Amino acid sequence: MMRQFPANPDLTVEEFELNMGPQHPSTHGVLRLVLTMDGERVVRCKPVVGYLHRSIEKMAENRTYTQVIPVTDRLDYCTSMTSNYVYVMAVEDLADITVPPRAEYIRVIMSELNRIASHLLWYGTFALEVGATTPFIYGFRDREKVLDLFESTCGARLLYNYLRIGGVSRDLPEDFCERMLAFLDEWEPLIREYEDLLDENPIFYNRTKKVGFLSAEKALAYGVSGPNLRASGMARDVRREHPYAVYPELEFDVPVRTEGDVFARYRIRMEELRQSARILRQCAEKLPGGPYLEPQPLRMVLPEGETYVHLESPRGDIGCYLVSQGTDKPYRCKFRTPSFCHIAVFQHLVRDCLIPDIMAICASFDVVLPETDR
Amino acid sequence: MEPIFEQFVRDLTGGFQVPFWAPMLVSLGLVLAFIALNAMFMIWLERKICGRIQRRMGPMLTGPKAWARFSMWTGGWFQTPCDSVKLLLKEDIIPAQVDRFGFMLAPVLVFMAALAVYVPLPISSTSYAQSAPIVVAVADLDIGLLYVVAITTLTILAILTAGWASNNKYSLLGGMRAGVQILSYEIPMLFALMGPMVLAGSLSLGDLVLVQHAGLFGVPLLGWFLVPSFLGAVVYLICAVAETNRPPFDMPEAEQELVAGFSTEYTAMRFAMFYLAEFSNTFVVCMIFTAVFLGGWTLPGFIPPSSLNLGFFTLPYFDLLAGMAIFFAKAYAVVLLLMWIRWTFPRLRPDHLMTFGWKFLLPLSFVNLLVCIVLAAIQQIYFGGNPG
Amino acid sequence: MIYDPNPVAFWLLAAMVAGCALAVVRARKLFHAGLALVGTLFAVAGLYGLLQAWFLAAVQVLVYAGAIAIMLLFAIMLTHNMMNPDLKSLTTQPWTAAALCLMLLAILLGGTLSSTWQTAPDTTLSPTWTPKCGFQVAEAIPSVQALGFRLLDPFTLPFEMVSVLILVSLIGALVVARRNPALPEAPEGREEKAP
Amino acid sequence: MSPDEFLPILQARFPQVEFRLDPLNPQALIMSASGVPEVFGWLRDAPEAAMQYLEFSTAVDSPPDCLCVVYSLYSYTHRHRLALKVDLPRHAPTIPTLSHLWENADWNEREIYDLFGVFFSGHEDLRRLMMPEDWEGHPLRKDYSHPNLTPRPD
Repeated sequence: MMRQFPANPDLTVEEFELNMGPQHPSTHGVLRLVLTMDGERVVRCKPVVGYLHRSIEKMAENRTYTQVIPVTDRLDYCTSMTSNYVYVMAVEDLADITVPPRAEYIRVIMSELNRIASHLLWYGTFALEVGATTPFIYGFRDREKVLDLFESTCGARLLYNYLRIGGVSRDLPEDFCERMLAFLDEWEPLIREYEDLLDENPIFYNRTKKVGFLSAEKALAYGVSGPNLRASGMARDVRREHPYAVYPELEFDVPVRTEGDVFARYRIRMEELRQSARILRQCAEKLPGGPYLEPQPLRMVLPEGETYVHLESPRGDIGCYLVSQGTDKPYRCKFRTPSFCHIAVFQHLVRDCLIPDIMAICASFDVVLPETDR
Repeated sequence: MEPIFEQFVRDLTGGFQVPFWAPMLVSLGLVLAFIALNAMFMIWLERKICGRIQRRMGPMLTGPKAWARFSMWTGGWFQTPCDSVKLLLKEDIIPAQVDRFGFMLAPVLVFMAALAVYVPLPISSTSYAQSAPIVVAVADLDIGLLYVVAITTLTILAILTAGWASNNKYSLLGGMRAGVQILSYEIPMLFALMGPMVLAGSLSLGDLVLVQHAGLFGVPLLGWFLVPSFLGAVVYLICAVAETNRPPFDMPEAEQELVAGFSTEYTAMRFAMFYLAEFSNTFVVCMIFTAVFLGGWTLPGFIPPSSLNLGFFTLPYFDLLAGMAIFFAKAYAVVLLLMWIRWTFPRLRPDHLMTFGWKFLLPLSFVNLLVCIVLAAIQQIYFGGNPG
Repeated sequence: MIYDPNPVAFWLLAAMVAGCALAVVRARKLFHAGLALVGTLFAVAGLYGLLQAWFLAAVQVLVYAGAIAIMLLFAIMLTHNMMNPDLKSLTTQPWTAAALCLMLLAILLGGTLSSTWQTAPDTTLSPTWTPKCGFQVAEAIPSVQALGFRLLDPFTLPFEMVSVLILVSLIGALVVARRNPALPEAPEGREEKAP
Repeated sequence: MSPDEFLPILQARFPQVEFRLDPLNPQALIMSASGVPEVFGWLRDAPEAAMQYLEFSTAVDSPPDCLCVVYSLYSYTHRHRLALKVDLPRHAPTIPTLSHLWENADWNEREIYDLFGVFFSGHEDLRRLMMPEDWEGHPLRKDYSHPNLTPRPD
């Protein structure tokens, strides 16, 4: 395709198409970006998704309500806990089940720990995308410690299948809170270390500041949520707006920045790490005794009806739209996933950027492809 | 090389006159062996240093188990030899749609450049049976520095060819980036090296070292051009990292952006040649830095005897060996610095790289040149003669 | 001392010069022709080196085989249809070209054969230079020093005039290449303005 | 505002469109297809509704003759949610697109088209999103069958 320079009509440049992905080191899985390039400058970008489509929604229609839980693990392998959570919350909402307070606290502990694990993974890969190798190892090293906590709780390190309808599958191990607090004491000062690796570096500033600017209006129109929306100046957090579980009893701040660029998205997540630690400390203090599960029949039958619940996952606003027709299987189970919206934003954001900017922008949105494709 | 070699053979055989091609062949063999072994060691070292920076061990498993038990620094010694064997044994793939001539030429060219650049590098000197010290180099060229800079341009050519011939958009982008990057950084680099050239009044690397040993204003350590030409040293080091495509200037092969840049389509031995050349060039850069800014094989106020009497045995060529030890110690110190930079910095963006090179480094190198000219003039007027 | 270049090396380099030059003309792909040109220039640098004209050799590599050849390759990469092997050679007047080439050859041969060649190096122009290290340098013509003294002693004025000329042409090129401010600028909004 | 508060306002404003409460979903209103996209435009822009955010849109297939498209709207200003359901004939489901109102609708509608076969008139780029381009059929329909698809044993 030929394009003319407005300043010099005699000069034309030839654009070419560059297929970035589905196999590319930094598209985070199997995202494909069809880029129309003018040299190193992006003229147009079309994201292509669907390479990881496993028809989770179709699978859910053929399983009993309990059997769907392990499938939701596979929605987002970085934060299985919150994917579990949103599904069981939907079922509990339809069946009108009250969860014991201890289970509520355990769920919050798990989702906050998972937020830490997910943000640490994000921190590592994001730094890798802007070319810094060392933060990657730092992020993964500390994520391991969170995974150790998960392993001692539910036996799994990645796909937990821990939450149950009416509670959680098993109680916390006896010394869990001590170990978690020990981890937090050791780890919280390290957040400063993560920031030191990137923050003071002029190369990093140049790579991230004023790159990938997303205005609040565009963010809303594209359905962006979570840290990415908060980086664009909207103080929106489901934990605050529609508090679920025990969040109303907990004190925490919702970090907001107005720049809307890659750097803001990075800073927001760093702040969220601190807030998660704060929430976890309160939970450890307030954790009540009592049962951890309100047992439900194995093949439970839900009354006819439909519901939509959502909660704040590390990536943003994850929702579950559940339709029941009075049988033991969901009639329709739709997951509204944040990454789905975030990938669509790329086509808007990477226009007129350079190739390295694409990497920084893609990484800053923290997309997870299985969640997009479902 | 030639005089030392001839002298050495004469001593050993009692007056045998070597044919004219023998020193060339011997030096070629030595340089080739050095490149291969040194690259292996550097790759291992890089992994260990990187591991240390990232709070992990690096390779620990290959090689005798007992070594790994002894210390972190002895574990995994066999990792790079194993990797080399793996690369040698891998299938050599030439994709169907590439331009075969260019595709096959590029790794040879890049390796040729990496090999040729060793010619004027002085690693030591000896005064064995001579009154004046003989510089040990393949050939201490009169125009050593200029030669080095000239040969590096060949690398651009090779990378450009590789990128273009691979018939892959990522490769082409990588090749183009490399071409632009190396071409632009060559200019501040040359200007940064001009400071020492002016101070020494010579382009020969051997001369540069000897002048540094003599000292500036009569003060020995001041003579290390790192001091009078500090800006030049900084600019040179930055440009050198950029020229060797090492992070944070590894735009041409930026893995996260261009998959593997110009070497995307290369496999097995052809890829190994790029890899080897890259590490070899890195070391060459450090050697040049040592020779030009760090006083080469000399230490201030230290003149090793030409032979060392150990009582039971007289070690000949001691000054040569001591010089080499000093030289490589310094060069490896610079290597460590480069590794430190590599593993802690994010990558630049190509346009920032250009801005940085043209708008910051180039003026800085001019300032450095000016300072050096003033210093050289002072030396000439008040301390008699050219510093050299 | 009269330097005697090694004949084997000379013939090898000469063959490379001729072969690569032939390849420049005969290569089907433009890119290959460009590469062959680099080969020619490089071999010529080798010939200079063989004659101990190190400075000239290095400058040949730096300027011709390096900078100019790479500019040339960049330009070739921008040409359309560069990979098409079916492209016809653009030579439409082969006989005229041959005649011109023969004339050039005759002139060169005439010049070469009729000239009296200075065989001893002229070292009188570098009176202060004393070789310090190694025999290699001592035996060779100190080409850099000689060149430097020539440029800054008898030929200072022409040297400075040439540099002024190059500077002027550089500025001229910038002026010519600058965008006309009367025309609208290309849209360059890298970032969106926040509403 | 809740759906039963929205109902009279919408009915007054769009008399030609049919609205009713959904007995199954307390957050939802059922409306007729003739109201798309005007109702949505009003919901987005009217200050009392201010639904800046299209949370998701999806479909529910209920054979034999109904296919329901569901839109979930959310207002950050008023913190209220409204789901709108539009019943379409299952054999030829066509509905105007909302992609000019919310960029988000673009991909959501492509997904619905892909998995349910709902045709969004006016959509600029209605291609399959999840399934391969040459896929036949719409997998999330209840009567979809594929040779590789076997019922899960109980």
